[in-house]
Amino acid sequence: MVSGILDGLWLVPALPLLGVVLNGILALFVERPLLLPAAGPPSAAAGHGHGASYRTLVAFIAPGVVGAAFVVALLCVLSLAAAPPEGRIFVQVLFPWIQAGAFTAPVAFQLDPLSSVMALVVTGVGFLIHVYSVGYMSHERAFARYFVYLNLFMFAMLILVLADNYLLMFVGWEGVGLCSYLLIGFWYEKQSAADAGKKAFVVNRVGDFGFLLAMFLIFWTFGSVSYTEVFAKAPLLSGDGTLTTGLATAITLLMFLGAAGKSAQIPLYVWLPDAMEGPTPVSALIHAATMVTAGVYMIARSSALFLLAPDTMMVVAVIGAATAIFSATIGICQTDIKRVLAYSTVSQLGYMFLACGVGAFTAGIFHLTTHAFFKALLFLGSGSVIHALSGEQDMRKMGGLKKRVPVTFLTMFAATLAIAGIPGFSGFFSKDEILWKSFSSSMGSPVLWVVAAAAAGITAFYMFRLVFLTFFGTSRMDPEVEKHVHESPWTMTLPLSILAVLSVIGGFLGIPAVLGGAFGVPNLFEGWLEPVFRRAAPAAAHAAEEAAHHSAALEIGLMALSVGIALFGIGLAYFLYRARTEKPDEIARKWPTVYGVVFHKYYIDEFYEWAVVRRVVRGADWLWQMFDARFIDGIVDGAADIVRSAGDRIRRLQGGIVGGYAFSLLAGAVLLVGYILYRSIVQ
Amino acid sequence: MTGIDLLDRHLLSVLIGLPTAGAAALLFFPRDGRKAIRNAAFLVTLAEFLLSLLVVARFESGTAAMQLAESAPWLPQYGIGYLVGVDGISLWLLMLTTFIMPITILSAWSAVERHVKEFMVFMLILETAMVGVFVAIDLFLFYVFWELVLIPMYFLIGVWGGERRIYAAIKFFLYTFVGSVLMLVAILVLYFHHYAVAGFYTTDLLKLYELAIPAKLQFWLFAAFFLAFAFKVPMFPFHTWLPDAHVEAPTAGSVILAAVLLKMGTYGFLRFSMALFPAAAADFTPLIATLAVIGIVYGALVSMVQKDIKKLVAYSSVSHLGFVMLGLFAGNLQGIEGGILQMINHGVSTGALFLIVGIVYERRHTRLISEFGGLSKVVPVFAFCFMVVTLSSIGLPGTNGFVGEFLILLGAFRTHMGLTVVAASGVILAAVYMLWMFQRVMFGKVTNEENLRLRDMNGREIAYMLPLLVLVFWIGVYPQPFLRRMDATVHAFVARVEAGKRAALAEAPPGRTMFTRTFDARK
Amino acid sequence: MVEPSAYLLLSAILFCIGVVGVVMRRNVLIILMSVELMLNGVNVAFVAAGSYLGDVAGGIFAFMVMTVAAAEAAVGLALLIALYRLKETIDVTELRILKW
Amino acid sequence: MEAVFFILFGAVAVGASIMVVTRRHPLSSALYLLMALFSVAALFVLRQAHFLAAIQLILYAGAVIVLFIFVIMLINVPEERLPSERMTAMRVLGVAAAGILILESALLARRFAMPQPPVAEVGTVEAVGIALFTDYLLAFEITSVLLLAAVIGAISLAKKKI
Repeated sequence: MVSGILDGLWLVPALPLLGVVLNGILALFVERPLLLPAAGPPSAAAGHGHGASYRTLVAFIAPGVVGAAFVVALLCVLSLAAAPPEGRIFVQVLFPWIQAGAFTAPVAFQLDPLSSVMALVVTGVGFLIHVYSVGYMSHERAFARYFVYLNLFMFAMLILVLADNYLLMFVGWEGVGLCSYLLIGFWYEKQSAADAGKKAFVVNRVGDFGFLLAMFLIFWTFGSVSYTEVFAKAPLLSGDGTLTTGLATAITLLMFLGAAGKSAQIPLYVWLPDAMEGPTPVSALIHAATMVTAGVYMIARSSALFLLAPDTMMVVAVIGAATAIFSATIGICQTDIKRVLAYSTVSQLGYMFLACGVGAFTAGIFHLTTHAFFKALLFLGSGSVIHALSGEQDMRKMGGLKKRVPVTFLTMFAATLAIAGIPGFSGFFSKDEILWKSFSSSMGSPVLWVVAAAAAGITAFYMFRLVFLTFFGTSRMDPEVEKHVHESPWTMTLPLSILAVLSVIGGFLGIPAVLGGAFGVPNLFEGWLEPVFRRAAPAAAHAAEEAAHHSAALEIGLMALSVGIALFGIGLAYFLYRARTEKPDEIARKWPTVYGVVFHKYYIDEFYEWAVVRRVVRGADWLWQMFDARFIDGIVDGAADIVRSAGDRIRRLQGGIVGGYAFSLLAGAVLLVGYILYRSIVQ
Repeated sequence: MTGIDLLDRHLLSVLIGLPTAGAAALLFFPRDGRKAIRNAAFLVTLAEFLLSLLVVARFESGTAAMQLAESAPWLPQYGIGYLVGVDGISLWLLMLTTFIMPITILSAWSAVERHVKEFMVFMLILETAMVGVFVAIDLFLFYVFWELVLIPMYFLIGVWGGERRIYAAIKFFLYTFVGSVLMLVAILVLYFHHYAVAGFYTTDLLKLYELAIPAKLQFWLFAAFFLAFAFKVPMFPFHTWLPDAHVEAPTAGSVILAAVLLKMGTYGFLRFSMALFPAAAADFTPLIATLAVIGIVYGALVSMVQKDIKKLVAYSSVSHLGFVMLGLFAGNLQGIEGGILQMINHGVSTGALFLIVGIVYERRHTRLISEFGGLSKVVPVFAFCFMVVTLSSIGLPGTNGFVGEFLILLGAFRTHMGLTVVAASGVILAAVYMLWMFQRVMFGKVTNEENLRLRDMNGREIAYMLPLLVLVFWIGVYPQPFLRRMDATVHAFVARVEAGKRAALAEAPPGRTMFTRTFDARK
Repeated sequence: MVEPSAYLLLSAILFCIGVVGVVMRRNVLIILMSVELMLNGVNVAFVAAGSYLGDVAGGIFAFMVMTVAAAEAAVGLALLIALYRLKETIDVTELRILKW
Repeated sequence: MEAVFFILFGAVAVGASIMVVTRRHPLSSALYLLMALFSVAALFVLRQAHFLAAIQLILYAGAVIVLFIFVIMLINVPEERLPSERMTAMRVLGVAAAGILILESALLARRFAMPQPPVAEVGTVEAVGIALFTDYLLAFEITSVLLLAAVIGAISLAKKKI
């Protein structure tokens, strides 16, 4: 067991929380009064006037705490790495959280290779994006509020990845959902932004519903929600028949529902494109690099359970592959630069799920890591473009920016090469690993490979379409916008550059054995994560071994084929958007139906609106108006009305007319005497 | 020294008596001295709260017995005594009552301008009655307090309420009164049954617990108690008085109604229905759990389409109380502890929501959602509080709502899996209706000119909101102090109910449903 | 020798005629007179029963009834005057302020 | 002998009573009432209740009837403003009910066989006087309070302004 520096593990989530508190105080007591309408007409001066000093403070605190968290996390990971592979697990219990009878869930953090990868990615990329945000949001009036949310997000995300039990993970899980809600709706005065935030939260909640139920099943099956206990008991219980395949399938399918909600998989992906209403760094951090990958992390974390449910694995793989190609096709027709990237993110997440579904968890996590680099970079780059163009997001109004924003162009281009899977760039290694595993794994199939490879080709196509439309060709910008085009400040370009370097070289962490083996370079990434998956599930190791049965030649051949497909996609993009720029419109005119359907994202949003939202609202309205107000209250008020009208009739006997009273007196006397008479006769 | 001793020995009686004594003292205040009246009422409730903290301090969490118990003969010839005490079930409800009272008094500071003296007197009498309900362990004493609650509440709604206050007040009164009359009949039956079996009359609850009641009789007694408590909770489909009462009641009334009065129903189920008639409770469980789940989903759906914020919150109460009922009738430790905790949570969150609504209403004199929009920009502190309370109501982890809902669903999942799946969908719906409302009120552009001049929360309002927010996070992050003090009692409770259930099963062959068993037995 | 029941029957008839007067008439004065008739009917029964049973209580009760009747007539007529001043009518159906 | 007088005075009493309730003008009613009261007084004499017979004459004829007539004269409602009497359902029912009541009473009365009288003098002034001032003293005194109350009540009601 390792300790020492690891005892400071709690600082990793605590530091961002400190940032939340400090920035929160600044936001509430310094910034809020400046923003009130009563404080005068809104002016940009608020940002640079007497409030400027607090902004500097915020600009130091917010990235500072995240940077510090990164350093602490790095130190912890290094100290963890010092231990032998089998001992690389560290649990720190802070305090008991919920205890009721047999149920107990402490606030406890667990650092093992898997969570350390996540923690480093989250804090590292998070730090860069915080720095970037300082530049990007410099004109924003609610500067401190933004960083409060951003720090809060870091806190929740770190809870999610560092938790040592499912319940605490769920806390982070919902916490990031909340921050996503807050940040998407950051510009809440914009109706679409507020709507998108709500949509994200609600769709996520549908997933959380699955997660929650999965957690109940886990507790009542295993008697615990702690990872260590659950994974240790899983083989035992499955051996003695308590944990049947059906039960395992139920648990994992419910978990996958949760993962699909968070990681925007079919059918719950609809919120992610709308989430682009948030500020661009938020899209980069939450909706590309970190939060949306939580689902992948959760499945990888629960690999021990998933491997017991082959049916679920197949569902995960199929949904992953389907999402990958489905959203890639939508990406082709989008014109909003951020939406293209959003659908690309959904598609790439599909790859990660595909990897998990075929049992290649390492590959999934590896792709998660490289994707965090290049997709964050792409978003930040697009943010830089948008920043340069004074907020313009429509690619049809860009073009020829190559010279005007050189750093942005170069870094984005590197990221594009990475995502397209050009050999040598990070995306190549990770994506190819997934492709190969989906083909070779005992749970994979050639069909999955074909789908995934096709999606890779489409990805290369639309990414280069994006680059060509944005940076090459002639300018289609508004003249007014064009005048103000400028390269971004260093706070923005520096993170871009760092991420670009990572996007290029990040892949060398996990060189596939077939390539690296020849040069004696080990697959560092796999070696690092291996204890986690082997400990959790010997079966995974088994699957990996099976993959090794395939020949190296086949692997190299498939690799070359996929690169070829990617190059074809790039070539097609060049042909359509550089060489023959009139062609795309022609195609759209030729097949208006197909184009229209794809352009409208297959009308999925409209379908949900029609099939779910409107039905539910109408049904609820009916329940209220008819059932509640008419039926139940009808009975209640009806009972009251009967009493009242009966009373009204009886009341007339007491109309105040003396004769009436005398008459009832008389009637009473008649009855009374009659009764006495009757009794005397009967006796 | 002796004074302290005396206080210690009669702590609960002091808690019962203090507000009424305060009310009596208020009667001598000059009618025009509103400020003095408000201050005095606030001080009384605050003193009551501080004294009640002593109860927590003296409370031993290791035992299931009634603590700080006091007994005095009252009508000895009828076996009726003045018996009070607290255990793990009633402790936090008592605390919730004393905690929420100073807050409501503060909230009524400027909202109530008419008949301030009468208002405060009613509030204080109400507090006595509510405290009495939770600490009484004599059936007769309980009934007296139970009915006493109705009177001040009736006036609070009927006098200081909104436009349709008379309708709402009468509906509230009659609805709950119908139930309590049935309960009275059941109490009398129980009373005479005890005499027939044990040979002496008593209304001492602890003695009645030991009474073996035949399953057939249990069925009818449970049914009578069920109606009384189901009306109060209110369970679907007996809930329609709630939206009316809430909407028409003044803010302080709504807060007390939501925070404490509804809990009297759920508390009654726990303390009386389930504990006295375990076999019947087992028979009724499927029915009640189903109604609870219908209530959860139904309340949520109906909330969604409300146009009036207060009505929305009222319907959300139906949904939340459905969770509580589901937890109680899960019949296991997790469910019941979750249920009790959720009672507190609902008191805190929904109480706070009503205060929030009250704050806007006081400024704009409307509660229609369509009248608002974009308030976030104008009233930031308010927005912050509203956000936290909304999230707590949704049950976001880290806030109190989550801990309660989680434990309830966890417990209920064991016993009613299918129903719990449906109930868990209420979690989704809660997000839909609360966030939608929040968005329509707080987000977007300020479309209504009047909203631009809205004042943010003032010091007094922040002062009464703050303790609620603290509690939201406290229970959310560290619920142990609350849960631990329930453990022993709930353990014993579950054991007793289980034993009772087994005894009844031994009496009638298993596999019979509630109705067949009851009606077969009559042949 | 007259049967006691004859007196009782006569008493009942007088009483019932009085009742009919009270029920049928709208003139307050006549209603008051009818009340006197009813009381007289009762008195007949009292006196007859007292004398047949040889008990002085019958007479005493009749005496009491007479006293009450006198008081009633006095107060009733005073009320009538007061009412007539107020409403200018002696029609009992118009005097409905008994029920507000 | 008693039977003859009983039938005679009984018939007069009933007849006069019917006239009381059927006359349109209250003055006629009052005079018929006087006749009915005389008959009742005669019936009292038949039952040897001399004291009550005397009281009946003095009190009713002397006081009550005079009071009635006095009031009738005082308020002096003109003929045309006397309340119009119509037959309504309730009235018919009232008469019918009264008829039933008489019938019932008749049947009931026949069932109460009274013992043959031990002829004791219970209606004389002496007997009543002794009873009043011994056994029934308290009741007698209270009667005086009642009358006092009636006097005060009548004055305060009838006075225009107090």
